[in-house]
Amino acid sequence: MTLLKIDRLSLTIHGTPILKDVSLNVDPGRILGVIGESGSGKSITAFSVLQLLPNGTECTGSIRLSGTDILTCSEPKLCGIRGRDVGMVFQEPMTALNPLQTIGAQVAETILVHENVSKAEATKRAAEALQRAELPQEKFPLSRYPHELSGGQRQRVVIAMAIALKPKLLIADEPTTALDVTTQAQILDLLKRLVAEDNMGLMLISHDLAVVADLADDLVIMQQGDVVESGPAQALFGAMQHPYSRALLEASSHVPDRVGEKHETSLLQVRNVVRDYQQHVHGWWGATTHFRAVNNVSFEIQRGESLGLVGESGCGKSTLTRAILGLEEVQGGEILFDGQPVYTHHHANKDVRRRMQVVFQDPYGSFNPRWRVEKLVSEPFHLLQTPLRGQEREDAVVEALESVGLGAKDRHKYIHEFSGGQRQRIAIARALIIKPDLIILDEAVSALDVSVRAQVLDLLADLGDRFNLTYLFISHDLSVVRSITDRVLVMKSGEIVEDGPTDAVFDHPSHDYTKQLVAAAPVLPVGAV
Amino acid sequence: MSLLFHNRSFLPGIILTTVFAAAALISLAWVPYDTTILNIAEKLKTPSLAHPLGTDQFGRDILSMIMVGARTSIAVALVAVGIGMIAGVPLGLAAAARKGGLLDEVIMRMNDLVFAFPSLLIAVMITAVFGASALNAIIAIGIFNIPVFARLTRGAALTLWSREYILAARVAGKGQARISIEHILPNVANLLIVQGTIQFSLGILAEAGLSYVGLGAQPPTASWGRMLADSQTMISFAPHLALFPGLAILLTVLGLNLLGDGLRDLLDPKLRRART
Amino acid sequence: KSDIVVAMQLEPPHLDPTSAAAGAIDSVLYSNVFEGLTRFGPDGSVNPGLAESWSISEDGKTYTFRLHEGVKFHDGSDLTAEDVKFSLDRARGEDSANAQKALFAGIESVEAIDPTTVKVTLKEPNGSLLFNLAWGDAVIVAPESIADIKSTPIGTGAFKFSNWVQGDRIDLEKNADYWGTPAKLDNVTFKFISDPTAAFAAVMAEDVNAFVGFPAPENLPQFEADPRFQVLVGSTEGETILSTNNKQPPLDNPKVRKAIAHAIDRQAIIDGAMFGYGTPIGTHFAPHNPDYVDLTGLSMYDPELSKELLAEAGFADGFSTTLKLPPPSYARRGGEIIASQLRAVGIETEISNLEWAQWLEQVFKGKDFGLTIVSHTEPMDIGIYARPDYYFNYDSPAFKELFEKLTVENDPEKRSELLKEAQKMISEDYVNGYLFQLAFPTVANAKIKGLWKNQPTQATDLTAVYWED
Amino acid sequence: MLRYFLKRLLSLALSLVAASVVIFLVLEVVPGDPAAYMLGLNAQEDTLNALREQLGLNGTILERYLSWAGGLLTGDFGVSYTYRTPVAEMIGDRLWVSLPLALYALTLSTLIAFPAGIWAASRRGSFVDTGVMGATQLGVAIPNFWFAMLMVLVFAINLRWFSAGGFAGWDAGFLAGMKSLTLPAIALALPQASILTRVMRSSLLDTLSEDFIRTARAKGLTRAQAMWRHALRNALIPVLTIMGLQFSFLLAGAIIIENVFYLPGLGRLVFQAISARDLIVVESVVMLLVFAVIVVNFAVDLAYALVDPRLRRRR
Ligand SMILES: Nc1ncnc2c1ncn2[C@@H]1O[C@H](COP(=O)(O)OP(=O)(O)OP(=O)(O)O)[C@@H](O)[C@H]1O
Ligand SMILES: Nc1ncnc2c1ncn2[C@@H]1O[C@H](COP(=O)(O)OP(=O)(O)OP(=O)(O)O)[C@@H](O)[C@H]1O
Ligand SMILES: [Mg+2]
Ligand SMILES: [Mg+2]
Repeated sequence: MTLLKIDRLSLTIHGTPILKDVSLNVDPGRILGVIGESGSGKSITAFSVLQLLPNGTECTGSIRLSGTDILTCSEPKLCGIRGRDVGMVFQEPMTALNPLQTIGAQVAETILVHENVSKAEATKRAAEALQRAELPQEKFPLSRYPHELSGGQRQRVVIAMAIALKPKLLIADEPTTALDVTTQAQILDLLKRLVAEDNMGLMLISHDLAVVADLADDLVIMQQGDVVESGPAQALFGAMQHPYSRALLEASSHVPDRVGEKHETSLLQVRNVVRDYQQHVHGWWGATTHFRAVNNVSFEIQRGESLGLVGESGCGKSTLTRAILGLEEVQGGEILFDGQPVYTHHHANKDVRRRMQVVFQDPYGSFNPRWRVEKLVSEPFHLLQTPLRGQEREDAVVEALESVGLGAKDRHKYIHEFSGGQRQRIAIARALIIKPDLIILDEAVSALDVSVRAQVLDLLADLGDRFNLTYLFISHDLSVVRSITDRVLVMKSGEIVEDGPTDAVFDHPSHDYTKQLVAAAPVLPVGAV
Repeated sequence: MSLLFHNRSFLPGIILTTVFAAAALISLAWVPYDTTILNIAEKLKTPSLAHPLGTDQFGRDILSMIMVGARTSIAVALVAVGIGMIAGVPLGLAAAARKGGLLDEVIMRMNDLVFAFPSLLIAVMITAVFGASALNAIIAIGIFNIPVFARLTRGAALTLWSREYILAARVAGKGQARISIEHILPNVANLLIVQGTIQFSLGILAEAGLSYVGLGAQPPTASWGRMLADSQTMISFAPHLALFPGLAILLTVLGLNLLGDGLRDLLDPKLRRART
Repeated sequence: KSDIVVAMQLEPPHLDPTSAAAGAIDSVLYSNVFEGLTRFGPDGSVNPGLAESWSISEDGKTYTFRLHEGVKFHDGSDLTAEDVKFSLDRARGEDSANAQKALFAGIESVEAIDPTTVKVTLKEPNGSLLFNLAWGDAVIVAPESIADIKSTPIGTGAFKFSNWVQGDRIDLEKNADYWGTPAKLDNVTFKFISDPTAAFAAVMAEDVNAFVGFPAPENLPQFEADPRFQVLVGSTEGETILSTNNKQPPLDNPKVRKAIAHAIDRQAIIDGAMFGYGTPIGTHFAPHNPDYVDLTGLSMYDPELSKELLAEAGFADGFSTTLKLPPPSYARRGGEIIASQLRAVGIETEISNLEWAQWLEQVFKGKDFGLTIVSHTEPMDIGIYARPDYYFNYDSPAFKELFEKLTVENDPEKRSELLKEAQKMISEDYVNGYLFQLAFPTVANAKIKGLWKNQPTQATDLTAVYWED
Repeated sequence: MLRYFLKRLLSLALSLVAASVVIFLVLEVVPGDPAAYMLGLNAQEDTLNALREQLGLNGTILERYLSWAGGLLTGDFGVSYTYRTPVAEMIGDRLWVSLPLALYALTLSTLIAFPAGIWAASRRGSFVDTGVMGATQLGVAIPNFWFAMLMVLVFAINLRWFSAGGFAGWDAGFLAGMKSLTLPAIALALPQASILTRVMRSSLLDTLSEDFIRTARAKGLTRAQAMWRHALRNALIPVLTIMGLQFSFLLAGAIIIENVFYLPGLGRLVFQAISARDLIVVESVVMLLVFAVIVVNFAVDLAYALVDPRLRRRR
């Protein structure tokens, strides 16, 4: 019998239609992958199973859990179902736990809410659940607080909480999006194991095709509140029908065309760079501690080359970027751009600074919301000794916008009038406007949906060829790095552990860490489309 | 625009504020009766057509007194908020730009110190030194506005400093001062406006409190607090004397607070995005 | 009922009447706890106190006082002539902190003849010695009590000090061993309520049985109309005047001062500031005094005349000056009214409200003022006009001469003549604007009898007070 | 933790020294002579001098500062100029009125604000919420001395439920004492309660929209359970800050209220002392209040650590 059966579910929030005739099934012991771009209604579908919906929501259709109609259940009955019959794991492990309670108490609470057992008994079972979620008591006692755990560990606590009562159905809403690839792989393995052990049904939501492809038995592909395609995973990957699904798949494995002619002259030299952070623990007269974020890093970038930099979160990638840009002074080593130091006399060297630009990760946070595009894009002119004025300036802005595929009239708009992908184009236009030699892209596509990401990558490849740009491309996503770089550096805890041509490094990793990374990276099944 | 009128706080807030601001402005040019002329024979009249709010113990027209009092209150509170902003905002910006540095520490400790002083007492001491006057009331209220704005600005600026667009500006070679002015200030402006209206309303209350204890504007300048102080012994037989200035304070402060709340909602991009 | 709660506005800073000017000390302790050789009666007359009788030598320089027998201090020790000598010598001594040291200036020596006889020798004859000795600053204290007198006053009165909760109240209890007529009440509580609104509320809510010196005259009609209460409106020694800086131009011009005097509508001030309570005066003298001359006619309200006078003095367009006001409501309210009246004749005044300390510093000591309003509550204080360094800067040789004559004159007839002449002189010189004699309102429960109505000195003499059944 | 504690203590001490210098200097320039004030209109110059000598007013600024500050350290606050009693004793007496009053008001405002804030937050957007928020708007806008006046008019003069003011004293019994503090405490508590209600509500609303509340609900907790077990403690942190600020405000802000109700508290003491130029009393009371503010804020910081385990370790 089907465990969860959603039939023609339609949903509106304050009258706005969000879901349209969504139907899907989850069977015990099987994993249903739900895929779709941001805003396609994946989370809302998940929440509607638990009926934890925003105010003003109206549902029609039916949701049946082991035959019970969820939509007609009373609130107390729903409370009985939540946590006991259906467990849920959320995307953001950093905020999903109450910071003021121990993990033990939070896991035990699931048990206490549903079963009339003593506290001691509940605690004992909480310890077991954590054990199953691979948080052994010896290392992670129940008395830990969430802030004493890493993101992956917190996600395990959330999982332990969700499986403590061995629910029939587990819903995981993008459980690994916020995590590193290696951690992601571990968590996904854990989920798979638990499903198999308890014969649970798992609804796994993700925007990443590759993640789901590895794991799911069945697939549902959603677009703007609609299920556009569904069926067993194997079959589906082989023969996608709906154009949207095909586009999604294509974009996920997109490799931009690049000519990539590289000169044999060195543009940027980084030699033995050390960056220490001094941390004032408690205000100005508090104790200071030192933290070495970048440790003795050396490498070179050739003119016209596209160099990748990969590594886990916190390994020092952004710190290195800031050092190269001359925004912060380094504590050791030197950085030369075209033979000149980027940092002299405690100040950035403006002569070389104007030959480098950067594109940041967050398309929403990297623009002043109160400025018009024109002013935003022309900000780097500040670096020039004689900034362009008047018509010349306007022409330059228009040219930059047009080169990233936007129109001249877009320059009068504000940033909130653009989508994420368009914003990232504007960021690139801003980087291009003073015609730099080197552009640093710090996770420049990580926040974008796959299809948009593919477009931006194409654009970057195209611009690189047209203007003979040199890229330093930073990302944690190996497949992206692989598709756009010639050479790659692998960074771990502030040090470069491996470098070499991209394909060589990824196909035949030599350092243990690189091997781990490559193994953990989810891949689409070969032969898909 | 229609947003403005659908906001539950903004509309009553702006109406009340406008009424009192208008009363203050009109009083510059015209009042029903000259409040510096006493007419003992007409004293303690209850509201009538000639005197819509009645007359006080010296036979002055209470409506006129309230209009002039509005001017006093608004002027004192406005200038005090101005002082707080002019001194506090740059301090806050500077502290945020040098977070963790000596400057930041000094500014913040000084702020803490000012906060630690009981404000009314300091006002009393200031007026004991320089004598009671509207100017000294302004100074006394203004001083306590400085740390409010400094803290607020610093807090808001700190979150902005970690934004990527600030990084982008730094990549464009801009210095801390320039970034503070070009990027930080406009983005904390909303917050400052909202806090400004709140401080404004607190300023009106503070002015009323100070002139109630006799430390605000001196006679013959009318002030609401002094009207209350003067009339409180008569509250049992001439309640209108205390009622109207009390209501004037209440409504003005209420109006400003509502306006502040309304502005907060309207200016908050998060909420605005949610609505559109 | 033998307990009473009496409220007053000011709390004594401490409890030694002989080392501070604070009238509040006398208001609580005078006659109740402390007594002098002579004492004031409710009508201002000087009566025997601890001195049963006295004789004056022919030349008027030697006074011999005979003390009552069997007078005991509250600590049980006997009152002797030595105590009297100690008290008077302490008050006039080199390092004395007595606020009215001038009262004792004329004393040459004090001798204890025997335990109950004291001889006081003067440098010059002084017609007002007996009057001076009745002041609260001249009460008799015991040498052994001096150390703690500021917190534990030990006197000879009909009540004993029992407790002081600072900021709130002082309790007295009946002195069972009193030498004279014993008090009718067993316990007395003085409560201190400075705020006029609070005062009204306290009386209205019957938290207090009596309020002496009720601070809000506007509330008196309500009390009068309420059968629960009686209102006694008495007179004080407080001449309320518009003090004028006689040296500051243009106020140094008598015509200008006369113009000011005619610009002022006394009745409007009494009505507006005091709600009708107060007696108009035209000179610096208490109207209830038999020697008082009504000179209000010299400064009738006549704004036209005032304007003319100003024009004559060369100020046809008026001028501006300062008006510095101390805290009492007669001054603050009166100030506003006077400012408005002066404005009507073209004189602009810049009002500043001062605390007492500031007033003393700026006006009284610094003489930095044009006009001010203050009530001079000391009894028989016309002598201040003979002091050229006094804050209103009146320097008149004629008046000084007159006053010297008065000081040495012992004959009542002649004294009376001289006093009348003195009153006329200052009134005709328009030294100050003479406004009104401060009224002294007491609100009390209708059943309380024996309260003083007038305030010949600052005192709340409760020795004869009782509850009527 | 200990190291942190000591550092905080040091900075606290520095603040206090700075405060004492500021207070002393401000009062140094206050015009007006305490001796002149005490001796009144007929005082003579030699009498004044004798008194000034007795009061120790004739030393240099530095001498006087050091003797005052030194005294404070040893708990000797000096002797009041006017009252001639040890300042420490006077403050001690007054504290027995001011402190209970502040605590009473704080308790009242907490008792009002917590339920009201929680109620409004849990019925967000409803009639209840609108009503509570409207009431708090009024509560914030009412000048508290005016409100006190109205209360006296109604409850003391007309209804005669309470006395119009004054303090019965703790000797008269706990209840009598509390009764005389009731109206003043209400007058003080009203604006505070309004502010606290608003803070409580918005803080709760913020916390209720946090992810971990959703987690709790997914576990099967009801809305109310999630609120009580998870939201409330988290929402408490900003509320604590405000309460810390309020307490010091209550101690000092009672000046006007103490006057309206003629309570023998610290506020009225310092008010009288300023006008009597009893500077040593003013200095000591202000210093005490500043000390109280700094210490209360310090305590609030420590309270955070109790509520929030994240702070416990970071320190
Ligand atoms: N509380 C809410 N009120 C109104 N609309 C909402 C609310 N939450 C979500 N929506 C809308 O519902 C739609 C679907 O949202 P949902 O969160 O399910 O998307 P998603 O597929 O999970 O996207 P993502 O990958 O970004 O998490 C979106 O258009 C979103 O704007
Ligand atoms: N201003 C700073 N002060 C102290 N430590 C810092 C600072 N900025 C970064 N760090 C620390 O330096 C390390 C490297 O940070 P960095 O931002 O370079 O990492 P990253 O590789 O870019 O990570 P991510 O992929 O999450 O962006 C981290 O441990 C971080 O906590
Ligand atoms: Mg989602
Ligand atoms: Mg980074």
